[in-house]
Amino acid sequence: MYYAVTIAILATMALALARALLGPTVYDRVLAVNMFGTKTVLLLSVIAFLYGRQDFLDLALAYALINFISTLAVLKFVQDYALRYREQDTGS
Amino acid sequence: MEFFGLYNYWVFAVLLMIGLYTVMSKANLIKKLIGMSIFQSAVFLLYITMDKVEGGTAPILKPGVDGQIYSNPLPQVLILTAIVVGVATLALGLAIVVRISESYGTIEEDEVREIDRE
Amino acid sequence: MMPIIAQLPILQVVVPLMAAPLVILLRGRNLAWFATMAASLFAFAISMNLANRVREAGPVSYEVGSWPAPYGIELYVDAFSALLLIVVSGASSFALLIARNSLKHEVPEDRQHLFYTAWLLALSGLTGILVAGDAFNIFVFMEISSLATYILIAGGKQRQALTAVFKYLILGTIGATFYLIGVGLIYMMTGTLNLADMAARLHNVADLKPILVAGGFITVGLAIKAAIFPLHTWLPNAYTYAPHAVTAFIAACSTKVSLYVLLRFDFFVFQDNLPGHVAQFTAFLMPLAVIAIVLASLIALVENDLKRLLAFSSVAQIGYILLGASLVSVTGLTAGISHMFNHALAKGALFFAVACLAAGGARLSVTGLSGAARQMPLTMAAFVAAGLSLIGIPGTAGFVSKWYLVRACLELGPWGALLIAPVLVGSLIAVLYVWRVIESAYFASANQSDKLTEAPRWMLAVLWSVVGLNVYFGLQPTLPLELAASAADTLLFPYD
Amino acid sequence: MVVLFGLFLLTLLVITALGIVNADNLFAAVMLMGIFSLQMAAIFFVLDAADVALTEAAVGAGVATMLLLGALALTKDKEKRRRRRRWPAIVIVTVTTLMMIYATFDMPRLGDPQAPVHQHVAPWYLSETPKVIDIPNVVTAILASFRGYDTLGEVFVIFTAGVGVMFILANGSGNGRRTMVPSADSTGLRHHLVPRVVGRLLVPFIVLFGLYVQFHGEYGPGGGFQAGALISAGLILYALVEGEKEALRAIPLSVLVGMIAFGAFLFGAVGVVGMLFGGNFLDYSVLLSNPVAGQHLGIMLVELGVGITVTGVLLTIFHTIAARRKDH
Amino acid sequence: MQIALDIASWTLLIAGGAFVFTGGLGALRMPDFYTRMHAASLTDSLGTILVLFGIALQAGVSLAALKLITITLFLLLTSPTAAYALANAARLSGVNPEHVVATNEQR
Repeated sequence: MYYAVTIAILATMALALARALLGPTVYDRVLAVNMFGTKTVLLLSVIAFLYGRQDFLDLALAYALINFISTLAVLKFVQDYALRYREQDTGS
Repeated sequence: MEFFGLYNYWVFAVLLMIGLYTVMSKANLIKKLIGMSIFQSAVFLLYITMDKVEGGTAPILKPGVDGQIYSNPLPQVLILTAIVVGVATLALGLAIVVRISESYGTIEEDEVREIDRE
Repeated sequence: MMPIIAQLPILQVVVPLMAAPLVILLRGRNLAWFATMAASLFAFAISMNLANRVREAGPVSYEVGSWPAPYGIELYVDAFSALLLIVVSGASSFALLIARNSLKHEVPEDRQHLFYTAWLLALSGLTGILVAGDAFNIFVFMEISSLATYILIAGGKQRQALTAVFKYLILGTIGATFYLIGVGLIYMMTGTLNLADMAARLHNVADLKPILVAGGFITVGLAIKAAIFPLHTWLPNAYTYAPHAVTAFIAACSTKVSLYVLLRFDFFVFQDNLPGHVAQFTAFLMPLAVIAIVLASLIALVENDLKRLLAFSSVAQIGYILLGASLVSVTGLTAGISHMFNHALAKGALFFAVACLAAGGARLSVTGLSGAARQMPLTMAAFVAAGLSLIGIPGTAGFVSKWYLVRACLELGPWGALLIAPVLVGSLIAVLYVWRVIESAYFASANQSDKLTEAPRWMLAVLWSVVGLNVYFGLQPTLPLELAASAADTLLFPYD
Repeated sequence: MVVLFGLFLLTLLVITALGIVNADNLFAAVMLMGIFSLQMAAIFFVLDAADVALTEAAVGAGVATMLLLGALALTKDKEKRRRRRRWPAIVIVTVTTLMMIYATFDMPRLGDPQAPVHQHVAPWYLSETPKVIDIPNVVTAILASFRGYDTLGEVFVIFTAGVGVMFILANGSGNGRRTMVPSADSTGLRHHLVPRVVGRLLVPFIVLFGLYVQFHGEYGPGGGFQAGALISAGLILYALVEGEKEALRAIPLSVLVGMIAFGAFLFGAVGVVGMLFGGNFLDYSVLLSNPVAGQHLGIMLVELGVGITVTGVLLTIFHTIAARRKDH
Repeated sequence: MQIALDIASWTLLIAGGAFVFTGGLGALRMPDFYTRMHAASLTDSLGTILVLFGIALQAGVSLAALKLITITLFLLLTSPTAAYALANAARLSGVNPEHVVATNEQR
């Protein structure tokens, strides 16, 4: 059962990556990174159980923390940036 | 499995190439530093791939379990150090880029070079 | 309690290293300088002591943390490392003496304690590389010394220092990472990081591809760090725009330490194991060395900027060292290794002279120096004396190693005589570029606008004492030669 | 099966790296870099390197991203696209890669228990650690004791980076005596109510968790470096929601510099004390009458030193970059 | 009892996996930023809860379960916050639903 969930998570990671690559706005990329982060948390939890090393759930918690902080950092950056330039990112 | 046994090392080689290419061919200094980070990450992958043992688990000993195979802890220690070195280099590089940007008004290598030539 | 004497190899690193966090807390320029100076002199004393011990009793080994060798980290000091330890800690001490005055104008007062902290870190990083007997430990200390050197160079006043240091940072990191890849590949095939253990275990797997590739990566990576000819591109700008005292320090030792690692790896680890070991030297490094000697000297000949001129001369001198090593004979290695010492003396003195010229208000270019000798006779005289040592005039330190180099070439028989040609051509060009400076300073009409004053007495005293050392070691070359010969011997026959 | 997941992640990793190289927009490149690090961390976890995975996540995805963003804020975030001569780069790079791939064919396969790395030194660590150091986390044992000297070097590398960033960027406030002047837009996310409330709520828990990682490092994944990265991330969160000024009031720069120096000094001092007690440098066995207990004490102190220095350096770097004005 | 727990946890896991994947698909396929956010938040909240609870049921009453619940709580706090901040920042900086649709069509 874990395998099925893992595959779903991995597929979602690929989708999030596609969104991050496609853009088009800055916010899409931030969204994609955030989503990728939470999927990593899930992946880690599931694999910790798959490996039978439940003590490694600490890692998942740490990832969740880091993910949240970097999302906020990104937003602060974007906000400062938008205030400064009022430019629209047209993407790649 | 035999076929995939070297896949990690191929990815290592390709990542190394991508990083090196970025460093050499991009003019933007921050992009160069990003390329350098990828380049270093590739090496992390090389070392960490070595540590895996079939059927092993992370080298944090399980109390009271006999006969458990553990993966190799040594490359992990080395890479912990290397990651720190990587982020230290990145921080220093970024500080220099910020100063370059302030005194030249650009972070494109060729524009900087042109300003220097004048 | 273990005798303190047994702890010397680690103290060599730990003294400057532990001084760094203290210096960062010190306020004021003088205090930071004194602490740095004290640590550097302490390191110098330790290195002299170690050199004596090595001369008397052979290589010294030390187990950090008391863990036995392949499991813990081993420190290993032999004649080669002892000689370079003297070079590094000596260069640092003398350059610090100069720095006391010359940095006043270059680094803002409130940042000097950070600068001196970085200096100590660079010093301990370099000594750390030299005493290490463990491949990964070399990488760690290489990074300490490189990062600290970047900081020191970035202390230059002009903004070009920033671009120069960025280039150095990128290339230096690539070099170090290449080295790390090479070490990783060897580790993968042998399972050990200890150099001696590596050499012993490499024998069974030496014909496998990863080892060959590892040899390539390590050579190229360290060649970047050592500024071996086509990979020297970071060096000229870095030397030119760094603060003068820093230029003197790093020109005297930092590339040589990378060269040391390269030679140590090649001879200790690869020599007995790789089939094409000698061929690697004669077919690959020797042509590079010859090209470096001729081409870099020629560039120095047309360079107008004084520090740049000396920087290209350094690239050429690295060529001499490499040429000596690539002969793979005891005499050749003795020549190369003693040239590390002698070139450090000569180039150190020249850059000290540059610092004095700058302190006197001179413009640091060949044309800008016109007539400088009249206002700054003592400085310029020292420059000339150091220049003679760089060229290799008999009676100066530079002569000794070049003489050995020529002898080593002749040992090779008829075609070795061909190799003398670049050595002589290089020296001849050196005469020319030193002459250009002399001509401008002594014989060109003085720049009216330039009001030069003689450099402060303190700086002149330091400068002249180094020039004195150039002469002393030209007449009494026993110490460097003995160590170099012993180093060459251990390099060529490491496990006898 | 899990290894197959690893292969999939590796493929994603390559795609991400290509995306990074190709992105004109540096901000996009930085975002992709964050994803790259997360993937890397997940791969490390799959390959049994729990400690490394934790570090990579905290450092690569967290700290490195913030540093890159901070630098981007002070420079331009668009890369100019131009035609450059790419052939030399492509040739060198292709040759290197082919060389690497050529070398792989003699390498031991992934997970091969007969590989030399699993035969020589590593088994000794695994079998001796329970006897001579007696902590479950072998990685910590090697990191802090067997190869503690490398870790000392590592601490000084990060120390050097802190010194360097201060030296290069400090606007004459390098010694931390004068207070820094935060830029006008450094109020953070103060006017956003929700992040502010949640952020403030979380900071203590993050710091607590960091301390747990610090002191639990002997038993599970973690240790000084990871803890330092986590704690500084928590304090950076505080700076984000409350603004630079408030964060610097809570922990002034001079305290941070003190922390940097103290942590590095503590590590070295433990080693020197070992020497004074008659052992070699960094020999913890002599610290107490019972060698194993001495090892425990030494490892704990050393990890503490690492944690303090790393926290100090990362925060100093963050504040130094954040306090710099764009219009300098 | 054990079987009942297993079935429950499998159901949760499967459902969670399905939600995660659907959300991911939505985040890729939806036409503009706000709709994509909507889809993504589905994976972050519901998908995550289901998966983590599914695992927690397997873990039984243990430290691992406690940690899982902590992670869940934590994600429940942070994901909506991040989503809020993201949408807010996007809105403030002038990303309108229509606007993004327009740029998408231009591309």
